[in-house]
Formats: sequence, C-alpha cells, structure tokens
Amino acid sequence: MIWQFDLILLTLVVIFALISLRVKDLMGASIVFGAYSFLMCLIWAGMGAVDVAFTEAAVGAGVSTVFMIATIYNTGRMIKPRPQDMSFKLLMMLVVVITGAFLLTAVNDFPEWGDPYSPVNDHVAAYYLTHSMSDTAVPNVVTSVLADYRSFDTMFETAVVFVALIGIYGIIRRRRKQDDSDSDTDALPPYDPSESLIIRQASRMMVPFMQIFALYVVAHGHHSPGGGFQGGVILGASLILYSMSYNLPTLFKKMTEKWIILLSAIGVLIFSGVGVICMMLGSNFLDYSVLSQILPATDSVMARSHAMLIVEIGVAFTVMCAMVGIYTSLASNGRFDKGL
Amino acid sequence: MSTQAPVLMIIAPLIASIFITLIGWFRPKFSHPIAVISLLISSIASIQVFQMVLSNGPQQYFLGNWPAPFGIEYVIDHLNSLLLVTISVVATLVALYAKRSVEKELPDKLANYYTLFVLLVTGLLGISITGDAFNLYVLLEIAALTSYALIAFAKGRSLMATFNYVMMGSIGACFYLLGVGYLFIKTGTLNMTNLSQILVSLHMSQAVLVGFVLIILGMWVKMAFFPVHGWLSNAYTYAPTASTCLIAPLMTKVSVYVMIRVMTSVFSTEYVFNHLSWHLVVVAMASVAILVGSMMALSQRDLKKCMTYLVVAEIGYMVGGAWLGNPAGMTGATYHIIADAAMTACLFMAVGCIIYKHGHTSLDTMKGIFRKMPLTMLGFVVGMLSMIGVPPTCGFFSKWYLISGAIEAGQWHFMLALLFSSLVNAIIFFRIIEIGFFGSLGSETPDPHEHQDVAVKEAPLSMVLPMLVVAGALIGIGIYTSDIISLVIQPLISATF
Amino acid sequence: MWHPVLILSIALAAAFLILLTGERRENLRESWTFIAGGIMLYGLFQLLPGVLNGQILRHSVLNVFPNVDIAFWVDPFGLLFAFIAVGLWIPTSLYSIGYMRPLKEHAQTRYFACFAIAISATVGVAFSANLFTLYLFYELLSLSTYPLVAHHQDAQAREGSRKYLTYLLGTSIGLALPAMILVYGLTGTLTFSEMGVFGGGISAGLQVSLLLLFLFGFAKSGLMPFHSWLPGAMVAPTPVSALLHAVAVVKVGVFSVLRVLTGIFGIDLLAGSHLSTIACIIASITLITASLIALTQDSLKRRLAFSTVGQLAYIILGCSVASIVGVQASMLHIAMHAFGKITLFFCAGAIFVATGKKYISQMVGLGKQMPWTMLAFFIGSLSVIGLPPTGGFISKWYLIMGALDADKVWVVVVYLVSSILNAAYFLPIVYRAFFCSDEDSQYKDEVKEAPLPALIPPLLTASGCLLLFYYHDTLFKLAQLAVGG
Amino acid sequence: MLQELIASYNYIIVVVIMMIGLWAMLAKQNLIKKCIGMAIFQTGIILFYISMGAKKGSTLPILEHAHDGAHHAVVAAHYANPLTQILMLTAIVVGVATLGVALTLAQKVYQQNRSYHEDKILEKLSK
Repeated sequence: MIWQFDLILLTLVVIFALISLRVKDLMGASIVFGAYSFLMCLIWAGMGAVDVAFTEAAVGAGVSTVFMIATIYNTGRMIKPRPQDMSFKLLMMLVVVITGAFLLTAVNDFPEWGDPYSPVNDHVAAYYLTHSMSDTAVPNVVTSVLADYRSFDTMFETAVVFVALIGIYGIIRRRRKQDDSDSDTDALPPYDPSESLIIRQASRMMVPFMQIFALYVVAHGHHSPGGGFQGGVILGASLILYSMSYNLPTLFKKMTEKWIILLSAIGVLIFSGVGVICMMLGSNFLDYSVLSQILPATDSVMARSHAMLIVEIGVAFTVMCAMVGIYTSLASNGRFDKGL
Repeated sequence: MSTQAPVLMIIAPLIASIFITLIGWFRPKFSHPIAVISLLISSIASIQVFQMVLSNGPQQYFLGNWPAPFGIEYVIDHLNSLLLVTISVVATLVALYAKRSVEKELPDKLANYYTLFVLLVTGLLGISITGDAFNLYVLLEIAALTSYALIAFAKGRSLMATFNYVMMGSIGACFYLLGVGYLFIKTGTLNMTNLSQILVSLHMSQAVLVGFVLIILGMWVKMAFFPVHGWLSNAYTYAPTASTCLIAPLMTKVSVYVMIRVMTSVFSTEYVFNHLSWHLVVVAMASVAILVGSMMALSQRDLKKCMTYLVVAEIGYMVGGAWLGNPAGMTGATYHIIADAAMTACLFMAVGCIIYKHGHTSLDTMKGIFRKMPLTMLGFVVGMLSMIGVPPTCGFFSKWYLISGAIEAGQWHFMLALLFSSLVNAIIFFRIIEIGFFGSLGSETPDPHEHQDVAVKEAPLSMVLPMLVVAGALIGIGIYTSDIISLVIQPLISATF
Repeated sequence: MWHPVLILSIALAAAFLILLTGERRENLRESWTFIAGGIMLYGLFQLLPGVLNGQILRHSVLNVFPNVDIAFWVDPFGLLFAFIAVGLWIPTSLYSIGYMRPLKEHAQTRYFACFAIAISATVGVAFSANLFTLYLFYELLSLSTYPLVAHHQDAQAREGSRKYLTYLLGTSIGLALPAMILVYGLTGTLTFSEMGVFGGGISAGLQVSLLLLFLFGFAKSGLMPFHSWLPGAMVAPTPVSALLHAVAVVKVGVFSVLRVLTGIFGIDLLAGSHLSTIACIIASITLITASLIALTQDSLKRRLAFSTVGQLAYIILGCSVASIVGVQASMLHIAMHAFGKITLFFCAGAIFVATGKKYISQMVGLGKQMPWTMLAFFIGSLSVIGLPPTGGFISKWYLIMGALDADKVWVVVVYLVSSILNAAYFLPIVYRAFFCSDEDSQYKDEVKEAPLPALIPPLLTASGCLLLFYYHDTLFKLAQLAVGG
Repeated sequence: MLQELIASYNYIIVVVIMMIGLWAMLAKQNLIKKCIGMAIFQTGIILFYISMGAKKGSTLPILEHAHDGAHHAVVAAHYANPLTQILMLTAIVVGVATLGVALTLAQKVYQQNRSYHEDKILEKLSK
C-alpha cells in the first residue's frame, strides 16, 4: 500500500468524524457519516482486509446510513441550538482526554506496524493460513475461519442480528388502526422520492443485478472475498432500494412482514441445525467433518467446505431479513403501511 | 469424546428461540411452554455438568472439534459451574413466573418476548461458560441487546432509560473489546488459557496493563459499578416485571463473574494484587459504591426503585470482595454472586407480584399488604432478611466472608460500609414491615384496626410458587454454605492464591 | 433421648399449631402453649440428672464454616437459663390470657405464636454451643419479638418498636457481628470453652476493643448508652414487657455477655488483665445511673424498666469482677431477678387490667382494694432489692462475696449504694398503697382484684421468690458446675 | 523514520477516533448524535484490530491453489491476517445491530417527547 495515501485517508477520517458530529442538520450528519464509513473501508482495503472493507461498505456506508435517514425521516431533522451546560461537557472532555492519554501510553509498546512476525500475525493466525487448505479445502481463509474454526462466534453473530430484528419489532411495532395518536403524520417531507421516474427506472434495473451479485457473493465466498454477511447485506440493500424507490407496500407485496420474521429465524435455524446434526452424528457441535456420513461423495475435508456453504446461506437469510426488517420498522415508524 | 451437556445447555434455548418465533407467529400461546421446556433442558444439562466438574474436575469442550487456541473452547471449572446452574435454574423459575405477568403487561408480544427471554439466557450462559475472550464479547452483546429490548418493551419511561442503558452498555462492551485487542496485539491469541500462559512473561508490558484496565473498566460499566451506576436504576425500574426479575439478578452478576474470571484466570492474582497493587483503591471505590447505593435506596419512596439501588450496593460488595486481595474476600465475592442472584431474584419476584395485584409499588399506598398478600410478603421477608444478613439465610454467609476478608486486609472502611449497608437494608425492610403493621409512613397517625380485615388477594400461584422456591433456596444455600465453600469455592481459591 | 434441638422445636411447633388453630377456637389455641410448655419443662427435667452428674451433651447439626457448626450443648448454665425461660413462660401465658381477653386485644393469634417463637429462640440461645449459633438465635429473638412490641399498632407503638429494632439490630450487626468475625479470624474457632479461645498473642488493645464490641454489641443486656430501647419498648402489652424484661430478651442479652466473658475471653484472662476493671466500670456506671433515673419515673412500667437496666448491670458486674463466686452469683442473679421482676410486671399489668391506671402517683391506697396483687408486688420488690426472705437476697449476697473475692471493694460499695436506691424507688409504692388514710386513697370500693388468670401468675411467681430463698440448692449446684467451682 | 511515524500515526488516529466517538456518546445531547458517536467508536476499534493484523507486502488472505486441489506449502507471512478480519466482521455486524436498536429507541423517544435533546426529554419526563 502507499503510505502517503494512507496518511491522507487517516487524516480525512478524523475530519469527517468531527464534521458529522458538528453538523446541525441530522440528515447531513448521516450523509457525512456515510462518507466517513466509506473512507474507513478504503483504509481497511488498503491494509488487506478486503472482507471487512466489503462488509463495511455495505453495512457502514450503506445500511447504517439508510437506517439513520429512515429514523430522521420520521422525526425531526434540525437541531435547535439550546443553551448548554458547559461544565458537563468540559468534565466529559476531561474524562475522554484522560482515557485517550492512557490508551496512548501503550502505543510504544505495540509491535511494529506491519510486522509479519508480530504475535498477532504469527501465533494463531498463521496456523489458519497454513492449515486452511488441508483442513477445509477453502482457499479464502477468512471464510474458513469465519464459518468453521470460529463458526461458533459466527452463529451467535447471526443470532445477534436476529435479536436486533426481534427486539426492534417488539419495541416499535404497532398494530394497525391502534393508537395512532402519537405523531401520525410526523415530519413528512414535501418531496416524495418515490414519485421520481428516473429513480424508479434506475433502481428497477439495478435491483436484479444487485441480487444476482449478492448470490454470487454468497456462493463464491470460498474463493473470493465475500460470504453470507456481505451477500445478505447486499440482498437486503437491494430490497431496501426497491422499497425506497417505490414505497413500502410495494415491497410488502413481494415480501411480507411474516416472511421477514420467519426467514430470519430460519436462517439461524439452518446454522444451528447444521451444528445439531453434527451432534447427532456423534461428534461435537459444529464439527462439520462428520457430515461426510450424510453428504454424498464427500470426505471429511470436503464436508467442511460444503457445510460452510450451507451455513453461509443461513447467515445470508438472517442478515437480509434483519436489514430489511429493521429498515421497514424504522421507515414506517412501526406501522408497516407507509413510509420512506 | 465427552458428553454434549455443556453445549446442550447453550443450544437448547437458542433453538427454542427460533421455534418460538416460528410457531409463535401463528400460535403465540405456545411460546411460553417452549421457553420453559428449553430452560428446563438447560437446567438439567447444567446440573449434569456441575456434577461432572465436582467429580472429575474442570471440563473442556471443543466446538467444531478444533483444538484449543484455534477453535473456540468451553471451559467449565469450579468458578463457573455453579454459576451456570444458578443462571439456568433462576431463569427457569423466572420463566415460570413470567407467564401471567407477561400476559398481563404485554399481551400482544408474547412470541417476541419469549424469543428474547430465552436468548438472553443463552447469552448469559454463554458468557459464563466460554473460554474464549472474543466469543465472550459476542455473547455479551447478545445478552446486552436482548436485555435492551426486554426492558424497552414496557414503553413509556423505559424507552429513555433504555437508550441510556444502550449507550452505557455499548461503552462497556467497546471497552471490553478494546481491552481484548490490547491483549491480543501482544499475545496473538484469544483463548483464555492460552492468554494466561503467554501473559506470564508479559507482566511488564504497558499494553497488557492498558488491556487489563480496559476490560475491568468495561465490566464495571456493564455491571453499574460506582461511579457509572447511573443507568441501572431507571432501566430496571421501568422495565416489565418479568424482565426485571430476569435481568436484575443475573446480568450484573455475570459481569462480576467476567471480572473475576479475567482477574484470576486470564491474569493472575499475582499480577493483579502484587504487580499492580492498586487494588486497595478499588476497594475504597467499592465502599463508596455500597454507601451511595444504600443511601439512594434509603431515599426512595418506590419499592422497586429502592430495590434497584440495593443492586448497586450489592455490586459494591462483590467488586470490593474480589479486590481485597485475600482468599476470604474472593470467597465472599464468588459466594455472593450465587447468593445475590438468588436474593435479588426473590425480591424482584415479590415486588413483581405486588405490581401484578397492586399496580405499582409506591410505599405510601401499600397499607395492609401483609394481609392482602401473605405469601408474597413471606417471600419478600425471607429475601430481605438475606439482604440484611440474618442467619441462616445465604446473605449472612457472604457478608461473613466479605467482612473477614476486609478485616484480614485491614480495610476497615469496607467493613464499615458493609455493616452500614446491612443496617440500611434493615431500615428499608422495617419500613415495609411498619407499613404492614401501622398502615402508613411518616407522621400520619396509624389506625390499628382499619386494615384488619382486608381480604386475601394473592398473586396467581404460578407467580407465587417460583418466588417461594427461590426464597427457600436462600435458606438452602445458607444451610449448605460449608459444602458450597469446600466443594466449589475452595478448589478455585487454592488454585488462584 | 431428650435433646436441645427437640426442646426448642417443640416451641416452634407450638407456634405453628397456634397459627393453624387461629382466632376462632381460642381455648384450643392457648392450650397448645401450655402443652408445649409442659413437655419442654419435662424434657428439661430429664436433662437435669445428667448435667448434675457432670456430663455435657454436645450435638452438632450442621457445619457452616471450617470449625464452626450450628451446634448445641447442654451445659449447667444453659440448662439453668432454659429452666428459667420455660418455667416462666407457662405463668406468663396464663397471665397473657387474663390480660388479653378482658381487654379484647386484636391479633391474639399472632401474639401467642410470636411468643412461642421467642421462647424457642431463647432456649436456642441457652443451648448454643458456640458464638455463631448464639448469634443466630439472638437475631431470631429480636425479629420475633418485634410484632410483640409493635402489638398495639399505634403511633406510640411505632416509635417504641422502631427504637427497639434500631438498637437491637444496629448493635448486633454493627458491633457483635464484626467482633465475632474478628474472633474467628484471630483464633479460627467460636466454640465456648472455659479457658477462653484466645491462647495469648493477642494484643491488649485488640482485647479491649473486642470486649467493648461484645459488651455493647449485645444491646439486649441494656448497658448504657444502648439501654433506651428498653423503656421505649414499654409500649408493648404488659405480658410482653414481662417477657422482655424478666424472661427472654434482656436475659438473653446478659446471658450472651456472660457466655462471651466466660466462654470466649475466659475468667482467667479477664482477671489477669485490665479487661475486668473496664467491664466493671461500664457496668457500675449503668447500675448507678439507671437506679437514679428509676427514682424519677412516675410511670410504673418505666420505673420497672429502669430498674431492669440496673439489675442487668448487676449481673454483668458480678461476672466482670472475674472471680468464680462472682460469676456463679451473677448466674444465680439471672434466676432470682427473673422471678422478682416478672412478679412486679405481672402486678403492674394486673393493676392496669383492674383499674386502667399506669402511674405510680395514682396508686395511693390501692392495697386495700387489691391486697393480693400488692402483696405479690411487695414480695417482688423485696427480691429485687435483695432483702430476705427472698431469692434476691441470696444472689446479692454471693455477688458481694464475689466482689470481695476479687479484691474489688469499690464494687461492693456500688452494690450497696444501688441497693439503697432500689429500696428507695420500690418501697414507697408499697407503703403508700397500704398505709394511707382513707381520705388520701384514690380508690373507693368499686375496684376489685383483677380476674383470676391475671392474679394467679403474680402470686405464683411471688411465692417462687420466697421459695428460692430456701430451695436454691439445685440452682446453685448448676452455677457451681458451670464455672468449675 | 517516516515509516515508523506512520506506524504510530496509525495507532494514534485509532485512539483519536475512538475518543471522538466516546466523547459524542457521553457529552452530546442529541440522541442521534450519540448514536453516530457510538458508530464512530466502534469503527475506531475495528480500525485498531485491522491495523494490528496488517502485514507489509502481503496480499489478500486467499490462498493460491491449483485447480486439481493440490496446494503449495503456504508461507503465512505472505497473506494478510485472516483472524483479525473475521473478528471485525463480527464486530461490524454487532455494531449495526446495536445501532439499529439505538435508533429505534431514539425514534420512539422522539415521538413521546417531540425532541432529540436529552435534557429536554429528561425535563419533560420529570414533570
């Protein structure tokens, strides 16, 4: 990587973070935050963490920003200045500065940046790189670590997304024709983006391509950057785009609320189900190698590889549904009839 | 290959949560039985594991059959085996208890509620059982996210309280993750056993020090240790009854467990107490936490809120005990994790029964509560006696060890704080007894005969029974103290000191 | 066969049966008390021969800490105390019936049940083989007597019961508990032993602080400045006061102090250091001050309460001089004072039941109308003052002997001064009740004796005071056995 | 020399970003700004992990392999660190889940109190 480029990016990131916190318009702040995330994922890509960069581009710069916009759409967007208690801010500043200084004291103690033989790179990580092929036959080590060596983390990560979806539904969802008293027609902007012909047509064309790409990302995660998360987020984003360019009811015609919930649960079920099957076949939870007993024409190594694909599909289901579900909840303010 | 019980206790509620969502969408009333069954399976599995640990010593379980530093492993030793039993059993009882209360408070969200309920238990069990620092973070987040939602379900004032909780919880989790990062950069491993092996030679490292401090700080935020206790009271007070009953006893205790785990298993007592040697400052903070919590509890006019501040004070007990730096203090702290989980569960369940029948828990309006709800108040009395530390309830024994630890370490202020908090608990307790006896608080003249013939209006049996079981457990734990200490805590203490 | 746990659980079972029987069938309910009391007394008598032969029965129920069990033993001192508690429970219950029913008190079931639990706790204290068990029952007693003190449920009762618990729980948690933990931390044991548990090697400063913590920690013994719960608790119904002041609560306090002084510190350690003097000074101050305050009280029950504070200090003083005779004397005094003081309280209650009067100034001429009550009152006061032919004389005699044995002449002076004060605050009451002209008498013919259940118990206990003057051999034997004399 | 500076510059920026986020979470009054602060804090941590896993002159952690399934001996130093990446994948997902919950709460709070301003909300609640 080019260090000058890196230097500029790192500086820019700080500036963008500050701007997004300074801007009085919340919509603007969200957009700046999106830009911040995007710069961040450039940095990560520069450091060789393509999978992370990929995810951040989809999640941080994409979906997160859309979540914020959906929230702001239903509420107020301008911050009205108010006289503030500066002593509190100063106190917090002090806390933060002390914490930061404390964190910085350790920087000199870190191994040299980029050292391939630092403990982080040498100990466990090196094992993964050297054994991934022989253990799992998956060349993308990120995928093999994600979906096999540390698949237990990943399963719970999927569960986290599922939890968020269920939790948000529980908090925000209202039955229709029930208390519409609190702020029904709240802050609807005069401009309705779904009426724009250009946007409609453009997204109509884009959505299928996005979805095909997403499927590719899921399926080809063994050999190239990508996997269940990235694919799931892109799938979700395509649906979000669809609903943004038309409106929510159009989306719900294709994919109802019920399916959002059920599919997200099924995603987790696929993942944990694979684990349970492994247990039933007499090995430890998530030990894919025993799946060779039931998968046709596989040895224990290939069984791992195949099981990873199954698991990634489960992840993709859950993530996609969670992204769409969270977005629709936020955008429609829990009523699931109209909204952004 | 060993038994599957360790993973079964985590997986049962996880899979149950999926089925609750799938089935509950169509038939919400099935949610509760599924939740209870899965938690029962968990309890049985955890008891089985506990017995295995007692007879065969610490157990390991490799997920995905990957050997330890490369895959994720479960480590069940003396420290967490009993905690696992406590979590799963308390959760089962709370689940039984929750039925009527949730039906009343959140009738249209049964499926969502129980999904999150069992997932919270999954998270808590997972945190306690895992031997991997990063896996712990993921489960910490599961537990955190579910508890946010479970609290926010109550709507109303709970929303803002939860928002603050989300902020503090995220800071806590981020600090933990960052701390793990600082350790990771020096060691290259996330496995706790492996970490502790490598860290032995890294005691002088500044990065390791920062990492340790960050993890501890993160846990303090999570457990609402003074001075970052502000979020706890509102969040717990405005939450739905069943959520408080589940979260208040278990969530903070698990954070305390993580703290002790990091102090003893990842680092060593040698490092924490001899190398760093600022543990006495922490004990002083714990004393302040106890004082502040007790004072705040004393000034409340609402029973539930009062109880939440007692939780803050109890956290001071455990942190202080763990940082006293001697075996007695550590024994007290670990014993108190179990004791306090049962105590808080009992009290919040009793408070929940009162809410169920009475609508609220403002102290001024609880005239005749003893006659109206005799069984509920029986449970409450036992819980409160344990809080005060009256033998033979378990609260007495934890206090005993904590005080002996304080004396051994010469930390008189901590001992005084403990005694002060006992007295405050006694005052709070007798304030409620007085309401039972005199009908009112303060200067109002009580009328001896006005509430003599209040009809008994007890909360439903499905709520009262689990509470009484917990109340009985308080005495049971107290009676079996010496067994618990010698079988469970002693091996742990002798391994770490 | 007869076992301390069995004996104390009989009282618990009685409490349970009382609760079950309930308000409707009150005769059946009360009969449980008497049945339980009878059985317990029988059981204690069965234990007596063994103890007199010098056997000490030990029984451990449950191990709680290393070296600390919930354990019981039947030693002479404990048995002596258990005898007093159970023996006086029966007349007190009879008296309660005579007191509660005419006044139509509410919640009698609760009252009798709590009473039984309190007795159970008292017996538990008596038979505790170590400090931990003792503490356990000590707390149980505080809690179970709270409903009794708060019985009237009015503003005054709230005041009194608050004070009661604040003092008792406050001191036991704040002082006695840390002291106990310290002792355990220092010695690793809490079991009472005649030699004390401190082998030596404990600094004098620490010993003094432990002594103070224990003396004040067991605030039931009413040592100043932690005495004011006692007059405050006078709001309770009179039978409760009788129980609190004569049988259970205060006696448990001094019993605990005596146990700690003899079983934890050991007489030798006390005698061989300044500890004895310190304890003596504290007790003496309480003794004199309480007697002086008692002089100024007009409310009969309050005067009795301060008299109790003083008499408790006698007992502690007797033990604190740290001579063998002194300790024996203080054990005897527990018994003697119990009989005397309970008589006095019974009489106060009988007067209240018959006339509704509480103040001494209203009792002029009462002797003509209530001769039996006032006779009993007279005997009771003689015993408390320590004049023959009552049991109080015996114990006071030995108390003085004990002080002389320990070469503490100033203690003898304290005894004598306070005895004079005792006489000064009791005898005028009796005198004015009997010897007054008809014009001065505030009572005409309308007042009669209290109903029989309220009259018999004071006469019983008064005759007990007289009998103890002649038949105190067994008690004395027990006391002698208790301190290896 | 310059390279070394960049190396520590990297970590310094990490701390700066995290502290910006932390400060926003603690001191900002606007709930949405708090949420943004939370996201910034999390990205800071992610950057920290990614930085520690970076290797000079390495390529993506996708192993070269022949099509017949045979593979060469792998030199770990040639590939970027996969472990930190998957840890951070998890962290990103956890972060977006938390963000979603926080935003939902913020939205509901706004509807109750017609404001995102913390003090204003607390004033209103304490009435």
